Amino acid sequence: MAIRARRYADAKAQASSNTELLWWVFMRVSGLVMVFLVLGHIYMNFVLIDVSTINYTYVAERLSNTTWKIYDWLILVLAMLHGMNGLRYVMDDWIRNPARRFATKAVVYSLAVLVVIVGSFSLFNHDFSKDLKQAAQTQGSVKP
Amino acid sequence: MYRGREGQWAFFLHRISGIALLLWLLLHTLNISSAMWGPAVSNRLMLFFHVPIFQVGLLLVTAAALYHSFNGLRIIIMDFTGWGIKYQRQLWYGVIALCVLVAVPGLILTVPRIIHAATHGGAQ
Amino acid sequence: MQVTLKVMRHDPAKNAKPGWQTYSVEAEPMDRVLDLLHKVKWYQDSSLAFRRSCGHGICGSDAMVINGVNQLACKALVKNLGMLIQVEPLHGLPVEKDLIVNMEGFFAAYRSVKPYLINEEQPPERERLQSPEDRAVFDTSTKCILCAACTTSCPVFWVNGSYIGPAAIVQAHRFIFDSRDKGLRERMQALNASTGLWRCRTAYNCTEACPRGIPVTKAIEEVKRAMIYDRF
Amino acid sequence: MAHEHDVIVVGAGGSGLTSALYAANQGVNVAVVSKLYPTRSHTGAAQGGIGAALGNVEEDHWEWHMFDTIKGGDYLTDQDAAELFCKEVIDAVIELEHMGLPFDRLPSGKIAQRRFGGHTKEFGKAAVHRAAHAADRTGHMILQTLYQQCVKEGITFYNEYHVTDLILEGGVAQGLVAYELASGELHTFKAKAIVVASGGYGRAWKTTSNAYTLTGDMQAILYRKGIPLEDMEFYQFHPTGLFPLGILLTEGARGEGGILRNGSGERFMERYAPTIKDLAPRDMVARAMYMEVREGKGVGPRKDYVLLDLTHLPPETIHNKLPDIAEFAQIYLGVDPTKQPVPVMPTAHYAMGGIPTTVNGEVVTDGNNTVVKGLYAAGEVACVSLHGANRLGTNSLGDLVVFGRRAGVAAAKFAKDAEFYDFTSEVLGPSRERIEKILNAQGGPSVADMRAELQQTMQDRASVFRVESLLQEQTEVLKELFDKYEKVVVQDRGTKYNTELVEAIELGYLLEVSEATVHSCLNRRESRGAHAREDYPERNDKEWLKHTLVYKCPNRAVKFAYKEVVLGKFEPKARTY
Ligand SMILES: Cc1cc2nc3c(=O)[nH]c(=O)nc-3n(C[C@H](O)[C@H](O)[C@H](O)COP(=O)(O)OP(=O)(O)OC[C@H]3O[C@@H](n4cnc5c(N)ncnc54)[C@H](O)[C@@H]3O)c2cc1C
Ligand code: HEM
Ligand code: SF4
Ligand code: F3S
Ligand code: FES
Repeated sequence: MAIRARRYADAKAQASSNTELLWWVFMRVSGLVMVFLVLGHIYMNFVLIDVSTINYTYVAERLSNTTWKIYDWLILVLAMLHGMNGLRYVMDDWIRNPARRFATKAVVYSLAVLVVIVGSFSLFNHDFSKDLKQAAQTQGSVKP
Repeated sequence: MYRGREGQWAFFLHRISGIALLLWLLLHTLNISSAMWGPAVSNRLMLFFHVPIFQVGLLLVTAAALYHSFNGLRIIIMDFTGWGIKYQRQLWYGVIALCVLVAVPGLILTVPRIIHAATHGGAQ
Repeated sequence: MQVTLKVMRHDPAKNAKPGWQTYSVEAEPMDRVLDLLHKVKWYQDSSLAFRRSCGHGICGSDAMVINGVNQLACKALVKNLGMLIQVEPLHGLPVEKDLIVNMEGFFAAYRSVKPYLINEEQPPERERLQSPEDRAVFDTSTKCILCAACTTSCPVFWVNGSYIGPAAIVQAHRFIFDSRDKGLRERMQALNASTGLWRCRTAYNCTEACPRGIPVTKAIEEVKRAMIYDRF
Repeated sequence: MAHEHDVIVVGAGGSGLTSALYAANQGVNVAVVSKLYPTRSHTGAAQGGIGAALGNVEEDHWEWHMFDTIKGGDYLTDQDAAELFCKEVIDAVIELEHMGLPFDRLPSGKIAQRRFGGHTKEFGKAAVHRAAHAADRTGHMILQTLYQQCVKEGITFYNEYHVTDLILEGGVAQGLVAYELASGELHTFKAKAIVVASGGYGRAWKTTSNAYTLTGDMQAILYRKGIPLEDMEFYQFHPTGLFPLGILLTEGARGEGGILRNGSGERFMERYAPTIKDLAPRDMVARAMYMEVREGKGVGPRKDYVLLDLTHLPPETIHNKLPDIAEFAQIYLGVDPTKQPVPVMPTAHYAMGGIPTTVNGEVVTDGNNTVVKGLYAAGEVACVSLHGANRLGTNSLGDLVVFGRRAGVAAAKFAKDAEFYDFTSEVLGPSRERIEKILNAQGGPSVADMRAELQQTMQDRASVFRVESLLQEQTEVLKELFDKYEKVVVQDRGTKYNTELVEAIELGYLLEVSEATVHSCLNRRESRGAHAREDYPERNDKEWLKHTLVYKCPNRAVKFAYKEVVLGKFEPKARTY
């Protein structure tokens, strides 16, 4: 076949946006912030206490505290955005069939939105202090 | 198989650890959020996740988190400094060393706990 | 001495599946892999197909995977490779026959970055002036011979053939950092696309593979920075 | 498949790309047909520089350059071509800079220049800084820059199409036939004008700086069609080929101060060219090296090479100005030129001769400059004759852009007033027959064996020094090889990338150009420039100040005609340096 060396005439529509650049920067910024959040999270829940002792009470208590609410929500959102964009890279790379890629992305992104919603609800729309009281009444004390 | 060097393996590990973290993040969020449905549901789920195999998995995910964070920092350094690129190999070995450095005390701390939990049928 | 040369062969006309074929070749330590391929082609099995032209690493025809890494066959010496030498076609590009791969996609990516000086101003009567320091900034990227060793060593490119690839980015670097060029914004179109330079995961295989010693990853990172600083 | 373009350029080296670019600028439809991807062309191997009297480092004038070119060419240079060249190459270099070529720079920001063999000031007084360069990859940068401009202009490329025939009816070029490597298909190309720019034929010799693909294709194709080849006896052997591979180490190495030494460490060029010593023209240096070796003053166990000494240069000079050749020595010989001298011997390098053309690139068929309509040639394949009996270093790259441009512009202008000729796919016949004959042959000699024999015998009998008896023998060898070639066989009978078939076809071309060369060598009974006859050691202006035209005749015979040398400003004088 003859090759026509043309001016990059069909510069695709996508080309003129900075989306990719911004995501790239976001990956660094969010990563930087998360280093502290995630390592802190690990430290608190893995080193300070024995993970296998974590149970409802521990969680509920933690989730009643506004500071932790914000801390955890930040991790959730940043990690979700960061991880999902990372996964988008991976899916672009690994799933070469456009139809299949589209379908996978649709499922994955829906799942991600769902998880963020559930997570956010549990953090902000649920009054754990009430639960805790209830639990204390019905079960007596909640063993650590 | 292509005989890539440090950079290639750094990338493969970064990607795999990233995916692992994401997977764990999904499970973890759902797990923790289950508290919304009260202690019964929540504790059952958490107990389920406390079986030893998940505990070992959790160790791996933690290792992944360590590697991904440290290597993430390496990537950021390379992206914004000239020396980061020049010493990328050394930096990677630094990342591995840091991971080991943090992981060893971590393991010393957590492995006995896991064994204890496994042999005593859970923490409760 | 006698070396064993294993070549990944693929004859599209005969059998669909590529497979290894082994030859025993008389060789000197200072022989190039290209010499071995020629010995096979000329005296053992003349159907073996590969590209070559200059024979001394300047035309970029004969990049291939030699003992697991991308090299030019005319620059890879037997003494550095041992008694068993394995040769495969470049990864990530469609194999046409034996060691010959289809280069069209590679050159299309090259063209997409507008690899030519962009400066609409009327040039002066004599040469444009450029200080030796300004000239030095992009010196290494002018060495590129478009051999594709870098692009086809990139793990991202193997799985995602629409990635523009390091070679094209090196070409962009060659112009973006030329003090005479004014085309950064125009080149951004291709570089900024979802198949563009942000796909690079700093795997460094490209840098290791470049037979011209171009610090490819460094060039890529410099282009990334140039684009970010242009935007922020 | 059939294609049509106003102007078709054969070859995508420096000359072909320049022609294409300037033809396209004239507003005609241009295509380039090349058996290699453009950036694989051998122009990319040129190292040292492009000579132009820019005067950036020191005073310089185009007249001085012209004098050097003519004297370097041992007065066989056509002086009209030389004058025009030395003036236009200045603009050409500036234009390359405007296209973006990254020349090395002086602290003032101007293009840097270095000294080069045979380039002098004030008509031979001392070496002059004339070669504009981009490290030691000037050709690479020229090739890349020109290709970049072609990409910008959107010129059509047919890559990996091997031209097998040129359609020439009644003294008019009408089109081409080409074999597509990827598919094994033959294609016809109709053109109003054709520019031939397919490069040299160094592969006729065993030790050569030339690419495996430089096999004299278009010289041979036109020669077979009855078009003469001019000055084929003048083939340049470059003094500093890496021994024993033949890979070139640029003359720029000596331009930067490198010195040739024999077995006893003596700087022997002082004896042969007292004024400019190691920077004497190539023919003289190559002969001097051979003489040293012959007299037993060589180096090595067999005393069969000499040394290029760069060890006294500052290592930074070597690393900054000669990085590639330092690498060649390191890789291919394991020699670090900053510490050890490098083994070198002459290597087959450049064809001064080729398809005869006017200064506008029009191909001519006789001594009266009768033009073939619509056919142009430029670059190493052509003979304008700018280089005369010996080309000066850096004048070839200049030749590519100056005469490439002239040919391109002339072809485009011609095409504007011309019509396409009508021909059918019948023209494929001869090419198809040739290919099928090779593919169907049984039990004959192999391509590799025949080529090895050709290269060895050419090396032994028709290289730096020539003598009647050996040349005569070589004509017989060639006759035998032609006979054998009739039966040459290939193992690969496939259609996709049948590189063995291509090698077989190329071998046929090599035989033709070797024939033209050897007969021309035999015919010229004098020594001039690169043509050194041991039996006729003197230059003989009375009888031989003329260009040779060699024609192919039936039954493996040749005939000769001659063309006047265009004289002018500079009278032929004895050539000493
Ligand atoms: C190692 C080396 C170093 C040199 N250094 C210098 C230097 O420093 N200064 C200087 O002035 N000169 C130098 N020269 C000489 C100069 O580089 C060459 O003479 C010049 O590059 C030739 O250019 P070209 O365009 O004529 O042909 P090339 O660049 O050889 O291109 C030939 C083109 O023709 C095509 N072609 C050939 N046959 C066919 C066919 N049958 N069908 C289709 N296409 C075909 C090829 O694909 C190729 O694209 C050097 C030469 C060599 C070998
Ligand atoms: C803890 C701090 C973290 C840092 C410093 C960090 C850093 C980075 C960086 C810099 C990248 C971009 C890689 C590149 O462009 O080459 C990246 C990619 C990625 N990250 Fe993180 N990250 C962190 C946490 C996480 C978490 C918590 C997740 C999971 C939810 C995650 C998932 C991913 C994924 C999937 C990728 C894509 C990998 C790829 O494309 O190869 N990261 N990370
Ligand atoms: S950057 Fe290096 S490896 Fe890549 S194409 Fe250019 S020369 Fe080849
Ligand atoms: S190997 Fe690929 S990921 Fe980037 S650093 Fe090189 S292009
Ligand atoms: S043959 Fe030219 S690069 Fe190897």
